[in-house]
Amino acid sequence: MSTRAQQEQRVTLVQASDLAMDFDVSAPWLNRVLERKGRQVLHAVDGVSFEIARGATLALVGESGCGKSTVARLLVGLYAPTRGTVQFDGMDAHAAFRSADALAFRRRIQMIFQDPYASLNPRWTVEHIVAEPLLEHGLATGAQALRERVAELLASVGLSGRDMAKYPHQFSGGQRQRISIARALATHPEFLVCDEPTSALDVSVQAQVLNLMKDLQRERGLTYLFISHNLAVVRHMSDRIGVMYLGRLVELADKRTLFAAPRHPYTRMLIDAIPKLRDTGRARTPVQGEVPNPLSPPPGCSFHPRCPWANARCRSERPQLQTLAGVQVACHAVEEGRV
Amino acid sequence: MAETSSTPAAAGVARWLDSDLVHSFRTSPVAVGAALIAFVCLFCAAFAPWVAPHNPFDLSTLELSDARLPPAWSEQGSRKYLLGTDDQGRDILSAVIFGARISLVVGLASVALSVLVGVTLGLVAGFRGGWVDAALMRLCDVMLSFPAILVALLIAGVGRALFPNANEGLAFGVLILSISLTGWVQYARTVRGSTLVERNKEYVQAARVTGVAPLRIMRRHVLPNVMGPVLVLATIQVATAIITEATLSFLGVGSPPTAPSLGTLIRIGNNYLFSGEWWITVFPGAMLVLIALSVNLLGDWLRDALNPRLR
Amino acid sequence: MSLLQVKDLVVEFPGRRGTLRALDGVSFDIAPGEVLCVVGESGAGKSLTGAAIIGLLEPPGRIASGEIRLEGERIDGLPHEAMRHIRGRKIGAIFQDPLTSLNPLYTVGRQLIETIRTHLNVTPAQARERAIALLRDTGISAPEQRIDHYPHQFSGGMRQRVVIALALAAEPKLIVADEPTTALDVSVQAQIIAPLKRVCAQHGAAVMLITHDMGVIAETCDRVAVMYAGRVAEIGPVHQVINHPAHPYTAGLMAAIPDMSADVDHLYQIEGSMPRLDAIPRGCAFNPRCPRAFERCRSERPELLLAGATQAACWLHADAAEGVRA
Amino acid sequence: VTLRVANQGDALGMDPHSLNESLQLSVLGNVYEPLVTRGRDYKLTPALATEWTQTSPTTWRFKLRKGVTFHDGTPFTADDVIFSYERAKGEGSDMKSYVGQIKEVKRIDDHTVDFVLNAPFPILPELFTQWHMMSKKWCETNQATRPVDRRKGIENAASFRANGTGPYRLRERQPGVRTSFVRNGNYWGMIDGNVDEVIFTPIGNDATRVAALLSGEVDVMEPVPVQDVDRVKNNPKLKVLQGPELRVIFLGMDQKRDELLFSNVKGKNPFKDKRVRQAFYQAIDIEGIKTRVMRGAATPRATLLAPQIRGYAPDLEKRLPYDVEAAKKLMAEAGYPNGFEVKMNCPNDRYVNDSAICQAVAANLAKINVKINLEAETKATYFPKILSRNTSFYMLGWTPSTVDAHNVLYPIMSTPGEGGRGQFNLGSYSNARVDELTAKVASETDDKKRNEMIHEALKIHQDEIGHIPLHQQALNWGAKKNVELVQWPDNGMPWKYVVVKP
Amino acid sequence: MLAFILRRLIQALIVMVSVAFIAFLLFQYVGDPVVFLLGQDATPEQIRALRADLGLDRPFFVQFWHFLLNAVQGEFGLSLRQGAKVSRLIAERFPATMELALVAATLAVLIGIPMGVVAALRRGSWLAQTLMTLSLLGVSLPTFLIGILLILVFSVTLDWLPSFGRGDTVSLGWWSSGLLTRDGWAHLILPATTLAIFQLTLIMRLVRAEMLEVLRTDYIKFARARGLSDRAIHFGHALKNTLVPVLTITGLQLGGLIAFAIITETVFQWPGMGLLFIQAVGFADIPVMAAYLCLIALIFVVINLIVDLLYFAVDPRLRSDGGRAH
Ligand SMILES: Nc1ncnc2c1ncn2[C@@H]1O[C@H](COP(=O)(O)OP(=O)(O)OP(=O)(O)O)[C@@H](O)[C@H]1O
Ligand SMILES: Nc1ncnc2c1ncn2[C@@H]1O[C@H](COP(=O)(O)OP(=O)(O)OP(=O)(O)O)[C@@H](O)[C@H]1O
Ligand SMILES: [Mg+2]
Ligand SMILES: [Mg+2]
Ligand code: NI
Repeated sequence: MSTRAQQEQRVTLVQASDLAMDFDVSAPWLNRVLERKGRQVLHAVDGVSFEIARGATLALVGESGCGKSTVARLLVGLYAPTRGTVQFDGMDAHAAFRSADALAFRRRIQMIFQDPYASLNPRWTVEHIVAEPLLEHGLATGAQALRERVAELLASVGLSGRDMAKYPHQFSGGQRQRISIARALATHPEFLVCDEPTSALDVSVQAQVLNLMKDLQRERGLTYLFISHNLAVVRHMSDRIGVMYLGRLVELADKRTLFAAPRHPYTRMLIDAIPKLRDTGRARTPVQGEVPNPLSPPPGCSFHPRCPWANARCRSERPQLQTLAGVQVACHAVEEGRV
Repeated sequence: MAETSSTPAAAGVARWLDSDLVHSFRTSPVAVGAALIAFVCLFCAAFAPWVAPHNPFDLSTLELSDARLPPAWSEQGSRKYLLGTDDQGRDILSAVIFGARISLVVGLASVALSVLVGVTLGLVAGFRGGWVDAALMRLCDVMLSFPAILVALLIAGVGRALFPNANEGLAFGVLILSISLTGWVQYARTVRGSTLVERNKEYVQAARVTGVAPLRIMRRHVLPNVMGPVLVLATIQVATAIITEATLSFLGVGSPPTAPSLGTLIRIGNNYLFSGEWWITVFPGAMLVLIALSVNLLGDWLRDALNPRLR
Repeated sequence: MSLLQVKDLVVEFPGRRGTLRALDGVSFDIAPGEVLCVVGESGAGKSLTGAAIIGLLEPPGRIASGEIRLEGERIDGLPHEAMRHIRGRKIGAIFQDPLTSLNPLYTVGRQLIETIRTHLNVTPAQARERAIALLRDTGISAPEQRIDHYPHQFSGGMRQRVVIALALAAEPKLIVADEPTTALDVSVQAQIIAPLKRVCAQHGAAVMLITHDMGVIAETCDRVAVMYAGRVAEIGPVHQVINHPAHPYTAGLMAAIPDMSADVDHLYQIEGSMPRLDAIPRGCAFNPRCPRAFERCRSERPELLLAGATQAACWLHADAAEGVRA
Repeated sequence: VTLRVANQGDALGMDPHSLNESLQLSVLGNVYEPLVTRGRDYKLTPALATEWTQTSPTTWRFKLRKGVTFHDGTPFTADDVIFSYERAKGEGSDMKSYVGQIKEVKRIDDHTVDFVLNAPFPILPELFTQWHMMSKKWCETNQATRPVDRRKGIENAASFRANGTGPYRLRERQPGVRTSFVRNGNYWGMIDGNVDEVIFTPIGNDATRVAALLSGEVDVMEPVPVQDVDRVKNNPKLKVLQGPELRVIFLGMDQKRDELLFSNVKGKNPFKDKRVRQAFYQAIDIEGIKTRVMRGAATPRATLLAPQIRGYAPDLEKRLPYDVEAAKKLMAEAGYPNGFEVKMNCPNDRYVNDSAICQAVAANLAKINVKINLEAETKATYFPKILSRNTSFYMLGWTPSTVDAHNVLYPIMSTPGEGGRGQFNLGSYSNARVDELTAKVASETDDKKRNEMIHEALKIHQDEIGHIPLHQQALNWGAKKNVELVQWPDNGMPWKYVVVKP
Repeated sequence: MLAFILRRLIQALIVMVSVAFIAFLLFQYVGDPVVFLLGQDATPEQIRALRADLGLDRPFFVQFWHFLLNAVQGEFGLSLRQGAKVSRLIAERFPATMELALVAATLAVLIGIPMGVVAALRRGSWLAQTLMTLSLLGVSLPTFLIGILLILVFSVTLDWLPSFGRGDTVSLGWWSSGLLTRDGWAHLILPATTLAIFQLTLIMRLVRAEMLEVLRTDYIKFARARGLSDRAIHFGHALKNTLVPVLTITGLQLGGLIAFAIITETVFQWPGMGLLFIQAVGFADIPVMAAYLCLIALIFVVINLIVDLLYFAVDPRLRSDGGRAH
């Protein structure tokens, strides 16, 4: 481990403790009374704790619907958590979002959204889209300066300044994603939440974007929460990786450790499912079984219906995230040494 | 880009002239035609005293003996009155021009007001949700049950009770208010529906993360994306408002009979359809159709032009 | 004989400020039962190629020249009705987003049966049988019940499988799949690609698979086409292209893939970006970014040239291919 | 033979005592009958009473017709008269003014009654023409002894059904839609006409009503809008019956307040100056209004009385001439050489072309520099407003329901005061002598003296220009050529005289 | 579902009470019924007595309270003008208005939707442009003028159709229907057309706008890619998806039709509620106005309820448990 990382790991920028987000998806009051149903709550995120050091990257991986985006939204203040707190630079982030100088605070945290098309206003030209944060935070004065800055930002993500007058629908998927990255970078944030920023990009552009992000991290000490399905990308980008399953963290480890020795059965399945580039034509093992319904998660360890090592305890008792041999993992089997 | 133009203003104009909107306008004959008609209507209405051959609102110039003359080209017609006269001896041509003035003001103002109120409330209801939404929607239900006629009577009654010495200005205020009071509901509902969809889209969330204030998000992001149906309704509503104005004037709420609006002219002329004095209603009617057509065609064009995906 | 032949395909967007040439002389062919993957920079024209083949270019886009042949018959410029019979029957399509590809108001069964009955002369009962079989083939459990469910009752991965079933409904000879797994996570991705491949093999259908995911390419394709700026830069057997790329752009692409087994601080990246379609440089479109460009690259446009087992549009192989034009 | 009649409005109820409104009384006059009625020529004729004599200044004896039965078969007797009196006088009745002079009704025998009055009242038989007889027994069995009971919100059978003695009986009633009547086979008298069935339909919209006549869907309709008279006349199958109506249209001015409510003249009331009133009068082009606005369907008048009214004074029928110059001079003399501004209130759906008349007046007055702010509105809001005297200058039309001059002198020309005096004198014109004469006219039994007093009062009012009379409007009925009708000046349509020729 | 309906009914109640409240609050300004109730010879004492009789001298909230108490028992009092029970008057008029509005709505929907579809599919064509422009005539001419013109042409000049009233009706219990007789239909044609013209334009334009949106969605593109027939795509897939927003507006408009009917009913002397109402306004007949307004409020709420239930029928996504029900 490099000394730089060591130094920085001591300064925690973002700390989530026992973060939880419930969505009330219950039927309206009268229906519940008449149909004798209780409230229905979807625990999209259920007690997630982690910290990210300044200048470091935490990656979140996991199946679709496991709550990654929800964590991201909690961090940028789009949702107010049902439970738990987010500390940003020592401050309670959600208090700060509501405080008087929320704007100044917002500027420090930005997000790149999952869907490159939906996250761009279809009626705005790219120039407007990218200029909005600049204007909002007063980062550029004068029309000329603004246009130059926008052009600069576009260039930094590999787009031409001459594309400014076009509308989002006139770009390819990858180009759109770059526009949304340009927008996120406009305010020089310290912490960037990236929700699958490269899923729609081809590898060369992906490389550009990832390199860009890394460069920014190096130059400005940017901190990332990085969400991706692509484990190769995750491995390249992150320092630490959290694996989520049905709203909970099941494993949180240093990336090398995680890839070298995945502990949790789900992590193992995930890594097995990665397509191998160099041996073409070989079918990989897909993850078995269907994702359980998040509204009625299985009792005990929520992974047990798909887990080959599940036993009676797994079916009844919910495992807690514990540090086992330097890795945080929530699994009875690992704890008992069965795997 | 900068080197082609000398001053920033000229550059601005040049860029504007080169913009897609202007271009699509220039290439659409329908839009140009409609704009031309609209312009002529607006011009005539705005400069009515100079354009019209007579001043039909100046009672002292009316001659009862000239009442109900047919258009100039028919046998009994008089050169003095190109399109004939009505039952009071008003020159129809001038009356149409002056009447259009009133109708345009009332029509445009009431639609503008109801769009303003309706869109705002709809946006707020859709964006805030919860009890604000529920309350506003119930308010809509309540408002829907009141026909414009009744609302006008009520408002006029209240207005008169509060300001017994009211002048015409108030009368117009009452008109505009009562037409928009029943008109805004449609906009509110439509906008609310679309807003519910739009507010969950990621571009809105992106703006929130950027720190854009909710009001600004509503205005700059959500609004343009929900305006499509609003434009359809609004352009149609201009004509309806003009007609409603006529009905209300009849009830004694709006413009006095000595200063008839287009709608009033049509309504009065309507009484003379059977007796053969068709010109009293046909010319104002044609004017109204012309105004409605041009507004609607412009609206159609604008809606399509403002939607970048249709270009 | 090849199943699909695309020759010198040119697609243009007439616009206010001149015509935009989005595809410029794309040629390739696909053999029956073959899986051809298409990769390339985003905006290179992959989706357009697919759209042109199924005849669904969105106006004002149009095929300006070139030909597309299916089983030897020209299908570009076919009248609307004739093309409709080819779509679905001969060529199936799968789009990127499983959420929006299905009509939310109809059950998947209805959509399947409708498609089957449009193209095949069967009774409703037979069509339903077939629909159930298709769902089962694509790996949906309990298809008898699932067939009467609405799209929103399925998970993303299952929905994408339904889309595959729909594309296969009338046993087309060719399937054009435009980024069918981009919206899905790795574990589900595997659940999609495997049945797609299996079912195509069973039905003997060829596949044109557009994707960014090199892993998928590696495990699925027979041949790969690499596109750049509206042209095919390289085309050849998957092994060859991945391991011994002949075109410098392909080489860059391969190098840019993050490696699972090695730690690098910086990924390899091709400097610069793809030129805008209205400002493609003279000669080889890639020349401003190419580390190995020389004089000829800047003046003369290369055609596809034989380069070992693959063909590449690069003057580097001019000598090797001397006169042997593909 | 079926007669299809269309009218602007509908009879609001079938109860003859519930509403003193001309259309309702006109329709019900075919079903119910009063003691005294009017004949073809609008002269008084016996109806349910065969003769009447004044036995003392305050007592009248009426002999009732024998052998008359109600539609339900019960015979008509003195008890029914007494009952009808009680009913018309009692709570919920709108006919109190017709029986208000009566102190007591005495039953002499089955077919004779005495009416004892509070004071001498010479025109009692005239009042009786609008007071219809109802059956005591029927009302009692149908719980209709009161016209309406609004407080309890209970419906009254008599508003939907009818049981009179008249030539037609009610068959079916759909309020506001159609009401049909059939000939009474047991009618006591002669039915001159040949109509067996009458279908009465209200059609509110003028154009629709005309269209219904033009397309032959109705046989008779009224009123024909004046602008459509020619069109109907020109139709070979149709004709227009025109006749004078009792109503006179006039303008009133606020002559009481020291400052007008709605004017730019402050600190004084220009209408208190007779010169101003005369200037207004002379500035109005009454002929122009007659020919252009009314298309000839009006007769200009110089007093507020129509010639058909008892007490009419033909020698006062001379209007001040229309003379703009004179009017201007008068204005200058009065101190308004540049005119002034005043608001005029006007209904727009009450009288024939009311709003158009007001506009013409406004245009006329503009020539003497008076700027009129015309406020024309629907009757629903117009009447409450002017009746509360919130007006400076207004239009009104008046039909004396008793067809007697007193009914004009008392509500319109007298100083507003107790009871109904001056109730419709909305500008509060006031002259002590007129008040005095009006009081005397009420009880004077000598016709000649009475007429002289009326004449004097009218003259004073005319000289002082208490109101500005305009014209008497005309009745316009449209009918098929083959229908012969009797048209009463109070707009009554007695169906028993209607003959439909094949 | 039951709960949903119940909730709506509670809301309806609140709405109706507020409507009545506002109405009462303002009625004192619309005119004075007493003036019309008494003849011109009535004395001021009589007027005062009647005023007290009617309770008009009491403070408005006392009046309102009495109204509410009665309304709860289904009693709206006596019409001041007609002396008849308001509930009966309205019940007599209700069928006429409903039949008129329903026929007009059906007409507007049956003609408006296909015209909207055509205008969308042929966007920019001559036919579409003409349709769009012609339809504007319908909204720019006042209803009363259209009505009179129709009468002038079809009744007076051509003598084809009757000009006023409802014609023969058949009683079905308390409902009197004109739809079962030839004469009834003949009387219905002109007013229904007059009433429908405005709605037709609106529906047509809405359908066009929505259709244009839907035609660009992925599932339409996918349906095309499956080679479905144009009919199936346009009317099966696209139209059904435009239905949801169109339903909302059409529903609202149906309520609007009933309100709009006031003018049409006046012109054609159609014995419906609108005519009753406008007469009531002319005489300041407060009980009738109050009852009418409450009924209109109820109708709007019921229509909204039906529209929402139709949503459930049309859009399966709303049916799912725990989904975003209302
Ligand atoms: N606003 C909401 N209301 C109700 N449920 C929600 C809401 N947002 C998310 N959810 C639910 O919360 C769970 C987690 O969703 P989330 O979007 O965080 O998943 P994800 O891990 O980002 O998935 P993906 O990889 O598909 O983006 C899902 O089951 C989702 O259905
Ligand atoms: N309607 C259009 N008008 C103008 N240009 C268009 C239009 N649609 C696509 N293009 C252009 O055509 C080019 C090819 O687009 P295409 O969608 O085929 O790219 P792609 O290779 O599929 O990219 P991605 O991998 O990002 O999906 C792009 O540069 C795009 O800007
Ligand atoms: Mg997500
Ligand atoms: Mg693509
Ligand atoms: Ni290190």
